[in-house]
Amino acid sequence: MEGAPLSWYLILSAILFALGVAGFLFRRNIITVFMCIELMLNAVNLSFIAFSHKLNQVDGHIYAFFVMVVAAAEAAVGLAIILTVFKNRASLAIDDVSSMKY
Amino acid sequence: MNVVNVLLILPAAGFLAVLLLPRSRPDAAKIAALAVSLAVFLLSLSIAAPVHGDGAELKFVTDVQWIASPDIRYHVGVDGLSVWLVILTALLTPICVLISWRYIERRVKEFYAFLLLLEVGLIGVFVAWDLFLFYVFWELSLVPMYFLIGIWGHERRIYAAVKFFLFTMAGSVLMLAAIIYLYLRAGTFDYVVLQEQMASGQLMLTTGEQLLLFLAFFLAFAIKVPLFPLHTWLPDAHVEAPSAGSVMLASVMLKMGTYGLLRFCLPMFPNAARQCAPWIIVLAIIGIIYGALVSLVQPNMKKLVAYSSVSHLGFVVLGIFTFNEIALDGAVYQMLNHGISTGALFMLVGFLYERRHSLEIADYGGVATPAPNLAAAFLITTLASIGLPLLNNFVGEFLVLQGAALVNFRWAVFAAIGVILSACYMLWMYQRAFFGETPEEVRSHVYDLRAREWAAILPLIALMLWMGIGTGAFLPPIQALNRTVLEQTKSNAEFLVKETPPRPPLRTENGAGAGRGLLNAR
Amino acid sequence: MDVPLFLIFAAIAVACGVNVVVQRHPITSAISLIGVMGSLAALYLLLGGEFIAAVQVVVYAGAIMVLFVFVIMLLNAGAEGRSGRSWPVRLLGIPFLVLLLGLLSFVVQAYAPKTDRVVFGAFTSGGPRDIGKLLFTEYLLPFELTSVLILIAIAGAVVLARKEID
Amino acid sequence: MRHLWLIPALPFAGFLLNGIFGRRASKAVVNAIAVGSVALSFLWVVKTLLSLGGMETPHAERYFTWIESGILNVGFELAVDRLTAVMLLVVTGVGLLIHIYSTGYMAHEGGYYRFFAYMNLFMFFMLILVMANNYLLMFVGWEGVGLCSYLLIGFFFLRRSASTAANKAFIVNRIGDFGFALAMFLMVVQFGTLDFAGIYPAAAEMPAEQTAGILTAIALLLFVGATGKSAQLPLYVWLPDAMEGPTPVSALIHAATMVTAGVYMVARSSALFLQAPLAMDVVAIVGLLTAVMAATIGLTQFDIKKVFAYSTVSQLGYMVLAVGVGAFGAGIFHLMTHAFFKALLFLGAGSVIHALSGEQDLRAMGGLRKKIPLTFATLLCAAVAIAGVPPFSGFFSKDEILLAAHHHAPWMYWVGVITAAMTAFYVFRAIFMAFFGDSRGHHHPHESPPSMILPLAVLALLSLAGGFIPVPRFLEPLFPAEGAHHDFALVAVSVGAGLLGIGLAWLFYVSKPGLADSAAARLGALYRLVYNKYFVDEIYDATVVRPLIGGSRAVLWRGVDAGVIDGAVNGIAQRSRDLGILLRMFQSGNIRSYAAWVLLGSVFVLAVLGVMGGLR
Repeated sequence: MEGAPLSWYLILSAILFALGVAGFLFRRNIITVFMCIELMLNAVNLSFIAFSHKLNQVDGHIYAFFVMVVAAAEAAVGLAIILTVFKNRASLAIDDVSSMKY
Repeated sequence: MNVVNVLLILPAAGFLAVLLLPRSRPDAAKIAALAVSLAVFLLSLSIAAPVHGDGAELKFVTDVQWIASPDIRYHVGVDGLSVWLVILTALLTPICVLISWRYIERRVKEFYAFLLLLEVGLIGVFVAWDLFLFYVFWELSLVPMYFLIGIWGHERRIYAAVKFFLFTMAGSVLMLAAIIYLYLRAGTFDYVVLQEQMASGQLMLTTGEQLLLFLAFFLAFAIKVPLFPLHTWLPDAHVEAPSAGSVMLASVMLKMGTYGLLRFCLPMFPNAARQCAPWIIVLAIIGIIYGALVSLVQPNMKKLVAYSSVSHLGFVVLGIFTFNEIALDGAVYQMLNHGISTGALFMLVGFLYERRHSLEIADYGGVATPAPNLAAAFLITTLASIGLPLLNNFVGEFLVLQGAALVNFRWAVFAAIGVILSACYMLWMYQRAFFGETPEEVRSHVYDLRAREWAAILPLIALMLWMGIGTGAFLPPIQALNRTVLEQTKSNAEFLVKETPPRPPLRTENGAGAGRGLLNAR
Repeated sequence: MDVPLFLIFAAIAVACGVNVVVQRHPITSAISLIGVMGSLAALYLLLGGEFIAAVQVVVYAGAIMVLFVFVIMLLNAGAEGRSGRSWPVRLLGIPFLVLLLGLLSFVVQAYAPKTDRVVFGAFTSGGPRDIGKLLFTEYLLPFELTSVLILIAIAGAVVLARKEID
Repeated sequence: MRHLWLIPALPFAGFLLNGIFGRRASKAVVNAIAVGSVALSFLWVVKTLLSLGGMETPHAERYFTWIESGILNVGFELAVDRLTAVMLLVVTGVGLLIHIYSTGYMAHEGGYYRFFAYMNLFMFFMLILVMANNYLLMFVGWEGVGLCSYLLIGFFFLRRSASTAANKAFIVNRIGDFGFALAMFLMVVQFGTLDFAGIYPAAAEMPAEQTAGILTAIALLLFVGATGKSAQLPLYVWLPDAMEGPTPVSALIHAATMVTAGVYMVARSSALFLQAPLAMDVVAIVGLLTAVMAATIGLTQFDIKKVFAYSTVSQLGYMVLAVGVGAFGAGIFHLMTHAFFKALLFLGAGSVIHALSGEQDLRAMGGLRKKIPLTFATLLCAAVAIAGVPPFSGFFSKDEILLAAHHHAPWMYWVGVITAAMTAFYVFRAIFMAFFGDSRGHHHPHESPPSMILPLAVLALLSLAGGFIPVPRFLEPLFPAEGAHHDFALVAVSVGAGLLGIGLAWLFYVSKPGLADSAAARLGALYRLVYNKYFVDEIYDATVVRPLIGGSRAVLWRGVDAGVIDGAVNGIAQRSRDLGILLRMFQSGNIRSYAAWVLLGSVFVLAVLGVMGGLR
């Protein structure tokens, strides 16, 4: 029985995470940025599941499940915030939202 | 139930109750605060008599666990040092309620709530026997005072409040570090246990440790006292604070510093204390003269009184660090005296401010004509403040100077210069504010003392006289405690400073016995 | 059979992931993200996570991403313009990203034993029964807390979005 | 128990009654309380002294412990011996007369009740001072009389000059009290007690090689206190200014009683001073210098009260000289006679001022002899007494002092004689300018009411006959006479000097009125120097007061306080702020910048933990 090495899964997770970070850093549209966060969460989930497999424990799945719940909540609130921001500023550019400093 | 606990719970409950009162009924807040604080005062009187018997023994003790890990205890009790300070706090709070009756017009309910919270913190500081508990109360007292200055102060109140807070915090953080270090070494925050450990040699601090810990504690207390050159927060805080804030600040909060020096610094780190004493005394004497000289040129009454506090508190620090019984007694007595006379001075300045809405001396003049009673009360307080015999401050200053003279005569000489100068600045201010022709603005605004103001000032004036003449009512518990403290400064470390006992009196057989012969020298 | 399946879905995931990042139009990004999630669901299956794979498709790809698409449509978001990036991003972005990836790979290679292989079917307790049992016993409190969290999120979303678009 | 406490307590009760209820009471009630309390006190003094008999040993009563701490135990303890007896009679007797006088003099002034309350309070403290049986209690009286002096000098507080003079008096006295206090501290260091009964025997038994240092220091410090209270060089400056107070105050406090407290204190401490010859010499020289200098200033003043004020300073100098040369009995004797004639001079001057509705300038008087003859007659009695004309009181006491001075050092005698001549001159100059010649003012003088004349008459009698009271002999058990024998030649010289002074005054101000001005013009600079009181006030102002205030303001307050300390604190704050501004650049509000920093951080953590081996 030959399977892919665990490290491949982890490296895939790392690649997806890095892609998410890249999107977060370089994209300007606030919705896209938000989606990149989801991408990062997914990348992390993959690691959880992979480790769960390796350790033969189901807890990793539970964590992934919780991550999804949090992601869902975050999406609901985050998108509502995006709506508000868009209403107030008529813009989706993330650089325009910088007044919450200091 | 233990009265001391009630003294803490009652104002705390009053604080909550006043906060819950409707905002639309400010009078209810005033009356509630007055009732609570008066009740606390009356209750506080009941601790005097038992402690009077033996001031060295800790009375009214409650010792229960508060937090299991780390082992922090709710350990409270009073002895000869704390008893008068607790009563002083309890006395001044209702008086502060009275003098704020008309002075405070905005956010009335919150003001009185903070005043009661301040009382909790201050009483707590004086009764706490667990170092951590002490620290909690120490910081607790800081918060309401910060708001009293920051919300109800004058123009530059934010600056003053922040300055006050930062100065005090800077010191107390070091103290916290020292307390935690002590806990790590001794495994307890309980001060009684700590002292036992030190006395029995179970806890031995190296010289370096002792010095560092002493300095950490000392800095916190010295800022609070305030000792020159850490005093610059005081004039600003006083000038900007509302009248009641100034009174509590000067009368009680500054005593937290001197109390801490005497309660913690001396018994726990006698070695380091004796090592540092000459330097501290130099600072104290500089403070005495410096505070007086700067008072001399202040155009603002509150600033003048504030700098005079620097001068007066210098005497207390001088007395504490001479390690002489007489000076220690004087120092503690002077703490109380300063609380009463300077508190009264700030109150009277507040009365003037209520009338004329100015703190500048130049805006006054001839006040004695429209307000003779106010002038008389101010004069008595002024005289008490400059140390006239038969009034309270004289006893304290005399004992401090006498004790200092027994150890080192030069200290007494320099410190006594402050007594001369105190007459200069106080009387000069009095002359400019109260004597002379009355300008029209003063005549039309200034009226004599009202009944409420009489009620506030009379107890203090009575105390000035009582403490000046009947010292036997106040000194014995203080003496008993000071003897213990002096013993403790000898118990846990070998001497670095050679002890300087007073020379034995050169009495002879035929000359002994008071009052037998007057002039039988010839 | 495992390795080719992994490689196929990994390739799809990476390709879609790249597409999420490089596409200028948010709707394209969203579609690509769904692609990533789908392929991840397949990988979860490979790893024995049947329940999670299902949830991934139903909740993530099905619900959350639909929400995204709704919002994109609602706001009529168009392609984004060229952005002036802030100096830390310009300075740190690419090199550190590469560095991060390199480091992660290095750490994984260094610490994950080469002999560990993912064999389909080796892990069987990823089904709803096992997860449910764990969720309602050991993780009961966190699980209930998530319900509170979601309730709060719903309330928050309602409050935040209520005044909008009128 | 003889209830000695009643003696001070009675005036104190008067003070309380008048102070609290006086404002609503009528003048008659205030008078009754004020005068009555002092009269009762006087009677109690007489009764006590009579019942005590010879007073070979002091009679002491201890009421309660005032301060007890460590080795210190200070009781509230009063005592009477012969010295105290003399002082008690003078204080209550003269005090009573002046109280009676004041009811007339102050009748038209505002704050009537306040005045009498203060006067009673003064009596209380003065009696405490003379009856105290330890130094601390004496210090209570000492400071207390200073307080009352302050209150009474500043009685007309609407006048700025009055309140300034009051402040000056209190503060200058405070400097003296500083010395007194330090002396007390040293006494406790040395003897462990402040009781007279504990200190004096111990001091007397101290071996000579020990006394030189410590006892000299104590004695000199005590004397610093005396220079403040008794207006000696260099602290005399407050007394002339103190004439801003109402005239009865000048008479009671600044002539008869309070200012002599220093002399009393030195006499009381004779056991200490006799062990410190160096201190004694200092005392004598200071007294002599004060006597001469004040007399010269008195020659030139035109304000009638200022003349008498400098005369007081000068006479106090005599008393200090007396105690300095060891003639304590003579000093106390002169203290008593001086209380009579100087109180009379002031009260008489008050009567003149009262008659002229407040005029004090001698140049605006003249020719009053006919208009207020009673006042003139009594003033003349005082003048002959102070001029040392035999057989009036001043002659005896001054003679005792000069003889003792001669015994001590002949040059002191001669300086004293010159001073005596000047004394006679300036007193008679004032008399002649006020009562002889033509009227130079536009006032319509009227004789004073009986309540003022009666005390004048009694005091005149005492001034004339007081010399026959054998005070030195009465005090001999305390202060054995130093073998000064009466030398007729010396007496004759001093009497001659007095007569010469009177004669010169007659020449300058009655027979040849222009002579004084031309003499003053001829002396020019010297005259101006003396007329302006040697510019001592100005010198003090320039060398002490101004540097102190200016230095405090510019250097200490603005410089050290605001500049250095707050500057250091604010400097720290500013540095923190600068750092904050620097760090704030990270806080751009741009979320992607934050993400970049997070990225940086995570790379760092990974590098540390993963690569450098942190995971192991």
